[in-house]
Amino acid sequence: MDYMEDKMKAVNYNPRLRLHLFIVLVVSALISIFFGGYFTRFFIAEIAILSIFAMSLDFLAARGGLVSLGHAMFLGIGAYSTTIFILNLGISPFIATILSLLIGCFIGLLISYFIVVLNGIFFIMVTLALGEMFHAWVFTSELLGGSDGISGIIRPDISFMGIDMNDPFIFAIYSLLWMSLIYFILSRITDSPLGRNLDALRQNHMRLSAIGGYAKVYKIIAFTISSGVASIAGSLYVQLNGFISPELTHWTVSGEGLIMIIVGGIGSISGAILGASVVYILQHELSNFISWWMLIVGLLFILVVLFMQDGLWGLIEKLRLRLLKGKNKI
Amino acid sequence: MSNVLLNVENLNTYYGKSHILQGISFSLSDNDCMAILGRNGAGKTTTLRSLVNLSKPDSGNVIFMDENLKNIKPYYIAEKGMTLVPENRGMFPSLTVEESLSIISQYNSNNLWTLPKIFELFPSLKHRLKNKSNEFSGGEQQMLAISRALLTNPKLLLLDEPTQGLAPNIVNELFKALSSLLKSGLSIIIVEQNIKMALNLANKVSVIGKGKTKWTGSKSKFQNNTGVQKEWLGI
Amino acid sequence: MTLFLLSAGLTIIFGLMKIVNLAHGSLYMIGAYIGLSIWTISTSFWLALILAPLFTALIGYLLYQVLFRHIQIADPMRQVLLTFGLIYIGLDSVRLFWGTMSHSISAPNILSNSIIVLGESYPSYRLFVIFIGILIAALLYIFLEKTKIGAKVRASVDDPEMAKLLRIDTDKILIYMFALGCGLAGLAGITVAPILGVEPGMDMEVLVLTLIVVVVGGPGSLKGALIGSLLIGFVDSYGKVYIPEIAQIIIYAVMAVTLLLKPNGLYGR
Amino acid sequence: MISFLFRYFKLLITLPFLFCVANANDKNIIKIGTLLPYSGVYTVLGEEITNAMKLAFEEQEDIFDKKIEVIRGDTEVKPNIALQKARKLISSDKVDILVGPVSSSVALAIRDVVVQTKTPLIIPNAGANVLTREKCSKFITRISFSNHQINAPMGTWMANQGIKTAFLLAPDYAAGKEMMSAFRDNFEAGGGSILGEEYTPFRKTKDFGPYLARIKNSGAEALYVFYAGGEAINFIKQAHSFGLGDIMKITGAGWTTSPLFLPAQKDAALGFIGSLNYVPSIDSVENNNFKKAYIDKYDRVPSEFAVQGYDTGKVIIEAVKSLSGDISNKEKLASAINNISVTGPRGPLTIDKKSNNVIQNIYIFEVVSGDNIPELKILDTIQAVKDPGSGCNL
Repeated sequence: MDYMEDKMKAVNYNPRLRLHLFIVLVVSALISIFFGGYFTRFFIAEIAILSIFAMSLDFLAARGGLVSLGHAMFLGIGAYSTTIFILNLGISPFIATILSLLIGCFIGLLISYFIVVLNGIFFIMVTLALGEMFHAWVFTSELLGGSDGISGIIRPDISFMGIDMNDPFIFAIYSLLWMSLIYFILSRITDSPLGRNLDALRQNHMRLSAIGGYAKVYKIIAFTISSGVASIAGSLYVQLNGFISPELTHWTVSGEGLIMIIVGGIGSISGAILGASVVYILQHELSNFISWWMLIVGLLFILVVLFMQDGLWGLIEKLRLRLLKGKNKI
Repeated sequence: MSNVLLNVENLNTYYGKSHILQGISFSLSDNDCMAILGRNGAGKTTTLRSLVNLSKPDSGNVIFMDENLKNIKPYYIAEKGMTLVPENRGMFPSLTVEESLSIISQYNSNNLWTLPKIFELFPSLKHRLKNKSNEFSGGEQQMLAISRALLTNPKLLLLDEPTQGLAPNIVNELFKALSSLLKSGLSIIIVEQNIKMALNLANKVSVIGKGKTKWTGSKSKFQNNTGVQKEWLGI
Repeated sequence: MTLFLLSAGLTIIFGLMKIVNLAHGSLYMIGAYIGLSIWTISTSFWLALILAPLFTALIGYLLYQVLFRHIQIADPMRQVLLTFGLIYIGLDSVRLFWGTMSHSISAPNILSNSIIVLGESYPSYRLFVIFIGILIAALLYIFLEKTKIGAKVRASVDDPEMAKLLRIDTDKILIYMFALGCGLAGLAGITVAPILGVEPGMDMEVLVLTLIVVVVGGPGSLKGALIGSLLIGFVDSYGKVYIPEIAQIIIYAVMAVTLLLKPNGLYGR
Repeated sequence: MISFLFRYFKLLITLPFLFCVANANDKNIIKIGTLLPYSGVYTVLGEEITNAMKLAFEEQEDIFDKKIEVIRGDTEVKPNIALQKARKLISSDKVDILVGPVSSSVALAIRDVVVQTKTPLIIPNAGANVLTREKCSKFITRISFSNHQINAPMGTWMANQGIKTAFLLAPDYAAGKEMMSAFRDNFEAGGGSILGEEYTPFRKTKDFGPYLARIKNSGAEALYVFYAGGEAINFIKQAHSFGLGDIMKITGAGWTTSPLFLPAQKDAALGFIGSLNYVPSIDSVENNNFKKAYIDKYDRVPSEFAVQGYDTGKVIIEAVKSLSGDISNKEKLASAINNISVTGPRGPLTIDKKSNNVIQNIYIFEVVSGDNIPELKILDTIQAVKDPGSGCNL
């Protein structure tokens, strides 16, 4: 079995390229926000939020070595708890986001305590089942609006600062700020001793387990952080769209998130943002033109999985190396 | 002198991103028994796995009976006459002994090894045909593992730590059987912690340290070379 | 029993080949649609019952040759995503070939009436489905436990590396077993078509349930798939009726409890 | 390092401009944006509605020299996707009228955007009561039905038929519950009583056996049921094979035996009594013409979904006509839509000013055997049924 573990792919890790890519993505997003219209601004905000979700999956997969097909549950936890905080308890949306983060972390901690001991395939199945359980519960819960969901959720009101959150321009910036914050936090963790330990754990499962229960602790830490990040994404999502419905917690949402990080390149963090942007734009644009876009998207997914081991990140890295070489010759 | 059976040239194998084998070379003739020695983690197991392509070498050549084994599947290598008895003995918990022995394809009728001959070598197996192998003691498992390997009609048998976890009297019995195998014309490569036992059997020794072949030679030269023994084996 | 046919196929693929096949539901759907076409053209249900699984197995064979061969040793994540892509493709290709309408297949005349069982009238086609399930279970049992090829298959499950060292061509065994697993999915699709109809979306409805059965039963264990499908099927059908408050989550709870007590499933190795 | 950054920029800077291209607004084109499922499991409904609406537009050559352009927005039946498509249709494509959606959760998701941007929305299917009650708006007009509107008359009608006891069965989601409670209210008001009810997990119930056993033993005179899609087919077939129809009347919301599902349900559906806002057997000039045109073009009998799409098209045409083609003022357009009364295939339609929900006839039908596929025979017509929603001050 240890030979199987061995074949897990090496993680993309290159802090400088990571930062470059991040800056490029943020700048192009800013350009779109400034020059784009109403729709574009919403679109960018949505991509930023999806990127946060993708980063949470990326962190879990790359640092924890865990693949979750139930992470949409944490999107749902963040989204529904924010909704309840805002609508039922009248808590300000910004604080609601922070509280949702804490709730997400707590539930993540609780769940991971039981499930991180499971190995690869079982872990995937259990997260899938847990996510579906949550979905089924939300779908029929009267409190949470059942299948129709809840609408009419307001955005953070900071009009005392002279800023109107209902302006998509402002909200897009707000989402980008959150995305950047999470990017920097996850980057810091990745570069820290904790991140290195997590990486060691992932790369050589067997050897670290030799030093006792620490492996489990690290996995729990990774899962908890990742759950919290996903909850933030859920919380922002509600504030962006003003409604929440159970569709957000379906396992296919987690699957699409995984596709995003595979397309972007696992482990590179900013690759997750790139992947989220590319996959989302692609789906959106394709479904406007052809009704059998799923066929094309499915094919592309398969091609990426088969032939682009490191996703777009790998492509960029290769390109960069080639450019470097070319430059040195001159 | 007999013919060269196996020639290993500068084998390099990666395990994930870590470079485990960084240059393994040795050669083996017909009816040789080579002991591969080295400290824990030196790369002995990986060497054996690389020979049968279970771990694919990144560079270097394994030439077995004048054929380069690069990109040949383990299944064909086994068919050609080289097989491995791994450290964990590779038991099939869901199969009975009889099934374990019967699944090995025997195409040609002039096989050296048949079931009766196996039972001659390891009489105790005969009485346990209907048992499942996970109910066995370590010694019985090892016998079953070697029997299975013999049924593939190998020219060269690779043994990874065959005595690990066995009681001393069983170890003796096992080595008796192994030396009778050698007499019947088989070649053996053995990786063994119990250096003394291994040297009883072997006529050649290869020492591996940090993934590289450090020393190769005959048993007598090895026994006289205390320098090598001390530096790489800590004896 | 449908659940058993599906789970048996998936457990073979999942347990034997360590492939997480999320597209298993799609193969079930495609099996049903192929059956539908054969039934429409030939008007013979029996022909559809025989040919649909064969075609599905053929699709499985091709899928393996083209896709899975390359990722067999790769990490589960890639398998998950690859088969996730296949779900998309499956859904759209069914739509392109057969349209979006719901269809149904009539049971053959001799099975269209009801039979009195234990004082209750019971549709005879349902008994037929149970019969098919038992038949397949028995055939699979004999095949896997009593034949030499079956022993080779089990050896390849237990320790594929060792099996290779013993001159067993595990690659060949894997591909045929994959095709067999897919064929069983197709058989499940066509067998239940007269009861449950044929429509887009039927893939997703069974997928999660099937995965749960396999995990509860223990991947790679036929007995586990049988017991697991009976257990989950029973809990699912009757739990919904008698304890509707928790109907939606009860099967997941069963799975969670099983895994907490036995992390490898009821009959896992 | 800076030069590298520039290299990336060149690659990625083009990306944002994909979205910056705003469509020029041509004064002579009326843009209709649809928000309907064109992929996923509800595709068939999206197609029926779009096909029939286009049929209505084709019958009308042009209106005051204006051409009608339909821009499709695929909701994938996912509220978040639908919301995004709504924003795109409104702000990038600058559509004049939105048509959609099919499912209520999607409708609720896009509701606020529509109201904020003052874009007239015509709902051709989604039935959640709340859409024309608490969440109603002068920009939202429902031409299809409210869940209450279809089921309530059936409660009264069955009580009047002398049926005293009933059992309720529906999928466990918002629409299922709304329909059952509408029926229950009127049935109980008419003197009937409900002996039991079951809600089955939505789209997850394959085997109705255990429920059927329970219903059989309940002793009720009638079963009142609502299912759609595959569940409707399965339920009808399973109820038939269990012989439920021999013991009690099987009745329900009419979608359970929609013309879309009858080819698959066949004779198993015979004897089912349901209520719906349209059945193909309505004998009127409008319906016969429509049926003929639809069958000619799409080679199948139109369903109630198609009719709702067709009427949507009619309403749009009439509204544009009533404004003499000037649709630049969206508030005027919205109120024009709400003032329309037309006679469509399902009969006369007007919009209830208190809720912006359509006032229409409800047909009680029985499934009887037809040439090849069973047909829906009208037993009774309840004239001009309203949704009781009235809180909407427009």
